[in-house]
Amino acid sequence: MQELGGLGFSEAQGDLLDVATGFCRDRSPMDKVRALIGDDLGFDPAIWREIGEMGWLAIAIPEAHGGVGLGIAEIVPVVEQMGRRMLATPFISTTLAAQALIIGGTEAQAAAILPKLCAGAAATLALTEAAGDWDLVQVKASAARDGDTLRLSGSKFLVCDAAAADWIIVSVLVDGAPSLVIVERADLPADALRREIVIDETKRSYALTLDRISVPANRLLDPARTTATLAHLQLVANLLIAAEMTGAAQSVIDYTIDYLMTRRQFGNLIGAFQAVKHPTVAAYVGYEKARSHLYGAAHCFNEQGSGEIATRMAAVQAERALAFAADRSIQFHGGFGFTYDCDAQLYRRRAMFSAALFGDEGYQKRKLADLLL
Amino acid sequence: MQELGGLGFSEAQGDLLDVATGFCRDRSPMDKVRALIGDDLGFDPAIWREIGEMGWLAIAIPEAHGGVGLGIAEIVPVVEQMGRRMLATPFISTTLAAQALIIGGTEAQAAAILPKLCAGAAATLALTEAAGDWDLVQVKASAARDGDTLRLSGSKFLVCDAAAADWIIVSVLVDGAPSLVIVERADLPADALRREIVIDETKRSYALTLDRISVPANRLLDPARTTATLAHLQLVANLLIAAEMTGAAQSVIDYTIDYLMTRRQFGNLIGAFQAVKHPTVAAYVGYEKARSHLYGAAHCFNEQGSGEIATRMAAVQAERALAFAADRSIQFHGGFGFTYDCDAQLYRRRAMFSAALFGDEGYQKRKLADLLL
Amino acid sequence: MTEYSKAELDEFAAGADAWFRENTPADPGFMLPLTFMEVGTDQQFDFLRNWQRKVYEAGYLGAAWPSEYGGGGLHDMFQRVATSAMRRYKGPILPNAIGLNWTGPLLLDIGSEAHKHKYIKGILNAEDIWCQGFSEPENGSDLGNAQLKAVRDGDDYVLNGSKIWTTLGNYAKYMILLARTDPNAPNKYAGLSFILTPMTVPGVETRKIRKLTGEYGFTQTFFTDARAPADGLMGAEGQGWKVAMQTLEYERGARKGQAGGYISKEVDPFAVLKLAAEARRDGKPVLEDAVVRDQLVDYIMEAQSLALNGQRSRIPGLNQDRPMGLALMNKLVFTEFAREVNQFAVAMQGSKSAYYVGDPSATDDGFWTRSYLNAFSATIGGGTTQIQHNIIGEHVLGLPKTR
Amino acid sequence: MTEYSKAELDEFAAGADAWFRENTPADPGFMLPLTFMEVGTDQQFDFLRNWQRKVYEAGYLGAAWPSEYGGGGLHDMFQRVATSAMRRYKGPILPNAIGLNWTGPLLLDIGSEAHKHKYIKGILNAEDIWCQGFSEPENGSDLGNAQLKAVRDGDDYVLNGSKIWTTLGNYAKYMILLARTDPNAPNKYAGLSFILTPMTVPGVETRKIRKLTGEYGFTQTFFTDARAPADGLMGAEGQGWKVAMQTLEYERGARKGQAGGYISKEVDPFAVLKLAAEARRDGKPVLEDAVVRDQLVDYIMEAQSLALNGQRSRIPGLNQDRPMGLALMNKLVFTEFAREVNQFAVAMQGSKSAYYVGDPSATDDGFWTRSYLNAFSATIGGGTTQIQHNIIGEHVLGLPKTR
Repeated sequence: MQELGGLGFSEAQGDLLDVATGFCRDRSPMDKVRALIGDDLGFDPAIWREIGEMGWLAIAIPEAHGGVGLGIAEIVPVVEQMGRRMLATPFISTTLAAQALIIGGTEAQAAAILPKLCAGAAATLALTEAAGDWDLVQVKASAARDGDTLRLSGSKFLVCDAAAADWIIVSVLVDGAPSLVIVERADLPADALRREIVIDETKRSYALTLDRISVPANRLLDPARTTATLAHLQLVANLLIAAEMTGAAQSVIDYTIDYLMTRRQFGNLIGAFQAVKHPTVAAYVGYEKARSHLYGAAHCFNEQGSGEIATRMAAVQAERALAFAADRSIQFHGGFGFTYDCDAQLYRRRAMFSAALFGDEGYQKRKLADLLL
Repeated sequence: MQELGGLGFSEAQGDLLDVATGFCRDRSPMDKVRALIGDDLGFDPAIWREIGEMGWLAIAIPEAHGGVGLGIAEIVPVVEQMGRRMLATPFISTTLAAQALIIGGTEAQAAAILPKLCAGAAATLALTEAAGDWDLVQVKASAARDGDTLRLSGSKFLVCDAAAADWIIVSVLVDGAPSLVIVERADLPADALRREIVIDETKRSYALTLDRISVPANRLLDPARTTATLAHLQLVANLLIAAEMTGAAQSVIDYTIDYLMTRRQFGNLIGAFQAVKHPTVAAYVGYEKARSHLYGAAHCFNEQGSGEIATRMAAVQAERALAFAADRSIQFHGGFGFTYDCDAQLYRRRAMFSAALFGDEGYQKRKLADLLL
Repeated sequence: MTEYSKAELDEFAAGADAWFRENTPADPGFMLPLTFMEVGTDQQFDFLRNWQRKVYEAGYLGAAWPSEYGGGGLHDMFQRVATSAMRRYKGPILPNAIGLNWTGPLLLDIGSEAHKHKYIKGILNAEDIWCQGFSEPENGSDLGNAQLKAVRDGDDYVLNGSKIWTTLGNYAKYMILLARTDPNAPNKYAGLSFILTPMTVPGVETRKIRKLTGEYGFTQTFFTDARAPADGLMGAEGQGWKVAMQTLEYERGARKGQAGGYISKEVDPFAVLKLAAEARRDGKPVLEDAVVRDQLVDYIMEAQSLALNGQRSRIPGLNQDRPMGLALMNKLVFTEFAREVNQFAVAMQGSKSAYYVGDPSATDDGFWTRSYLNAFSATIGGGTTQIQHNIIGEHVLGLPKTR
Repeated sequence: MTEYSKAELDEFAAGADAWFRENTPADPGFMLPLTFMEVGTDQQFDFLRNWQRKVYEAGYLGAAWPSEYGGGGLHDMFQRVATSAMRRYKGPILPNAIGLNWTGPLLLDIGSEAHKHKYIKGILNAEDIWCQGFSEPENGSDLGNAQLKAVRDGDDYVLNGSKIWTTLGNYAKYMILLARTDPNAPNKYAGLSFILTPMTVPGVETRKIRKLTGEYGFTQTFFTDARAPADGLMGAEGQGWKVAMQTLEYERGARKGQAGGYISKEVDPFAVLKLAAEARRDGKPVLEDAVVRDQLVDYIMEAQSLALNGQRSRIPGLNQDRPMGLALMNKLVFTEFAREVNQFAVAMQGSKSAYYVGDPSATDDGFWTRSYLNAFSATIGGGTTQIQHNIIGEHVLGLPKTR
């Protein structure tokens, strides 16, 4: 039988949870979330600056590179609260790029870039391709060596926050092997990025054309660690996205309850009808399970075996909880739920987008079956 | 895309449905069903005689052998009503044995036995083995040729109604190939049959020890048709068991509704609470779907391809409908539902037993995936 | 209904088959609505309105409605074979849903001669689009509580108030309106009247409502001293609830008499197969995944359940215990199935499920995601799924009313 | 709670681990109950009662209860590590559930000095088995409507009426009884009192009830002019509802103070793996079936959800928004999970799922089928799953009461 991990909660997690809870609530009321939908950048640079100043970007970066030297576990409460308030920033993208450099970068790359990320610069990953496969080693884009230069070709999709990123870490085949290479903003031809139309209008992602991009060979991350880095990135991404979805699940349930406590039909508040009340309870139970899995995964993230299991379970339960809670929220809001003005759709769209990035419930469960059985 | 069958209802089906509805209701009230639980034989020979006299056993037997010459479709309404009232008889077992002889028997065997079955004699099949595999060609029991004699060895399980059967048609390996052989009551040593303890106390099944049983070689069914016969038997069995479960689903829903209309809690009939009402509606919807699939399968049973698909769909939906309706019936009867005196358990047990005989929902769905996709 | 010979029917069926084979339009190059509730653009509306007129003029719509009012005057079987032919060639939906499926039958059953002569033909040829004015902002599921005021003044009713979720409200020429004519009635139901109301008179304004899909669909309709002729009254004053309930029975298929054709496409789970075959996980087609296959079997079975329920509902011998059961559960089963299968189809797309309508990378231009979101219009509108459970529990199973 | 050093705790933990390693009994050769509600035979009862006494005498039960009444007088952490050790070695359940988990804590919180001295020790050493008398034949979920009459007569209450679903009723020495002392109270709740009642006095009779499993389990208890000492009154007359609700909070884990150990086994989905590995379909182990594997993952995840919920419920920083949520949902999640996973385990057995307890061909002697049927005792008893949804919806989410 496979050992499963437990749950713990560090003091640092507690402190960050408290701060993030207040900050995200204050900075990201729903009217602001909706206002940013129409904004091309999609987030408020002032808030992004604040986040940098608070040192949240430095949390999991080693002290040697100007970071705080804590772990992914301490990032989880921050992202959970961002998800709860739908606070849009390149925080997850930048954190993932930092992890790529920490695990897979050369000392020179880490030393050059990580301090800037601590200071508030944005970065992102470009791993997804047209086939839409979540297996990150299925790479078709490539980089051809030309002396000391790498000439990239192919396309990447769902490159989150690319327009705000100073660095994009791209997966390409070099000499037939999956590799990671750093592309700087300055390397991008004018039309290299195309903003994508995605189901979650609060998110920004871009298609990236690699043709006509050339970078020096020293932009390659350590080839020996590519596979390990990609595996690590998939787990970190799934954990942080699970955190974001779990926070969103809490909000959409609260949002639904507010309506059930104000809307009357047949002379009763509709929350009094068991046909509405009991599924709402089911949604709430699903959310609490998701939160337990989330902090369990955060706690044992670095453990061999149980860390991956816990992370994938957290991703499965977070998606289930948010998708179900938001789906029922649309339904229980009745006619209003069918309108664009009802926030329920924002959460339902969030669930679809989040599940699409690094593996949905079905994908995670297949991985879990092989890990557990 | 795979063609799916439609639904029709013959005049003969209508007539038989009317007669069977009244007969089963009158002959099998629940107190009688419960009384027969304590009876070793498990059914009322007088009622079995009546059934023979009404010619129900002759329905699908060719006129050449004393039958009516109708099809399986006309047996469905009869079995549906038997299941509805939990009327215990060897009817399904005998029908299956007759089908084995019609499809796989020699002319001599058919001529010798079928007329007696029309007249009301009982027979059954012995196909299941210890491994509990539903793939009927997975046979380990065997028959060794010894001149004109076949010496049987091995064991069979879940041989329904064996104690009442004059003939048992057994699957054995002959010269390494699955074959069917007719064993007569007189061939059985005293202790060949052991009554089994099964979850459905209204049913009778037996373990059959084949060792020390010898029969003349002419008891072998046509070897060339063994595979086709086993395939046919699995479909007929699934269709008739689906009919039985569908009828039972209707009863347990009616039984539940009666309680919801009489039991009061918190000053209301409990049927007024949506937490009870809506799942009961779901059970009812499941039953109506099952009945549509049942009569659809009966209608196109003999069609290539669509017949098998419709039959397996009917089996899946019937099991789902009965298992869910009975499970919820136990729950909604509250404390009384947890007692032996509440009939809900009889239906839940029936669902478990029925699913075990020739393939449960999961098994059928895997077959359907290969047939449909 | 008039008598007919099998030969006549067969000939008619052959004609219908030939006509739809030739005349069913090809893909117009823009997305066509799956249901009448999804008509969002003038382009879509004009296309569908022309299609309905064409079908009617060919004699394959309203074939069983009385000829003196514009129908075909044939036996119901004729319309049924025509509808089957329409389905066989996957023709677009008919847009004048409320006219064809509930206003028309209502008028034919309880309308005056004048009503029938005035309205039936326009319903069939899509000249006169109808909408329904039951729900109000404060009263969605609780229709009996409708508050829109109708005050008799000479030959008119003067209308003040607002109706919401009006499908096709911005195209409709008439509305079937549930209004309160007597605020002091002994109970909320007794104060209601049912009025055929023109939408093109002064004081009637419609405002488009933006749907969760981001598109514009139905409207809210505002009445400010708008005048509706009193001869539009259906039933007597104060009988509005009874007439409205009868109307809902047509909507739910519990009463017959619809003009024929269809107003929403059947969900085809086999179309999801295509997605599953295209999407890849770990380099393999998702369709090879046994779990996905198992779920596809469920959806194919559910589609077959709906088809078989429909066929069985026409066989009295198989509906003896609860005759209305199959008819009353159809809306519930169909609408929830549509929501679920479209949701599943979204999940089949792997990372491409991140895209939406308009992105070049989107699978089928976001058709499935939009369909999933649109599916709520049917699980909410026309009596929510929760209300449908009450209806079946109370009217079919005889369970007590939920207070 | 008393202070302690980490060293003391570690030493205690080591001792507990060693003790349970040595003393946890081997399989007795007959089926042991999974929960205290399944104790069906004297053989089972005697075995479990001896086990509880042994655990108590070793100092690993009631370790955190006050020493003056028979407890260990230690900090709660000591009992927690003892219970963990008991779980680690999969010890049998403790049978005196109602004493250990709700009567005991209730007495310690609001009982008199006399009550504590009289009852606590007997609860811990299983000398005095306790049962609960809340439900009545006509009032299962609706406890507030309890009708059993208690009339004050001198120093006694004279009891007439009946209680049902009394777990361990035939072994119990005492019952916590919810009785009606004032039939004319302003509302049904105000007429109730909560009385510690002896089961061994004249006029108290128990009748065993046959369970859906075919076995005999709990009882119905009949009171005919039975006399209970008035000093058994908990709280004042008329406060019975309040005391009963407090009791249910211990039962639901919403209040702490239980003696420790466990009264029901955790469901272990990994045990189902064994079945799936044994059963065969088309000649292949069911465990190779991707659909079965997918379902097993769900059940393992659900077991892990329960474990993680339990751990998180003890971390205040992760329970700030709805502090009672995790505690109040535990019963709902646990009992439904048990029903579902056992039902699934039955289905894993292929054609062998036809067999039941006692048949030589039955898998694990019918353990799974019996467990599935027994699981309803928990989805129905102690507040049905439907009632649990109301409790969470109203007390945790603040939704309006269902009338």
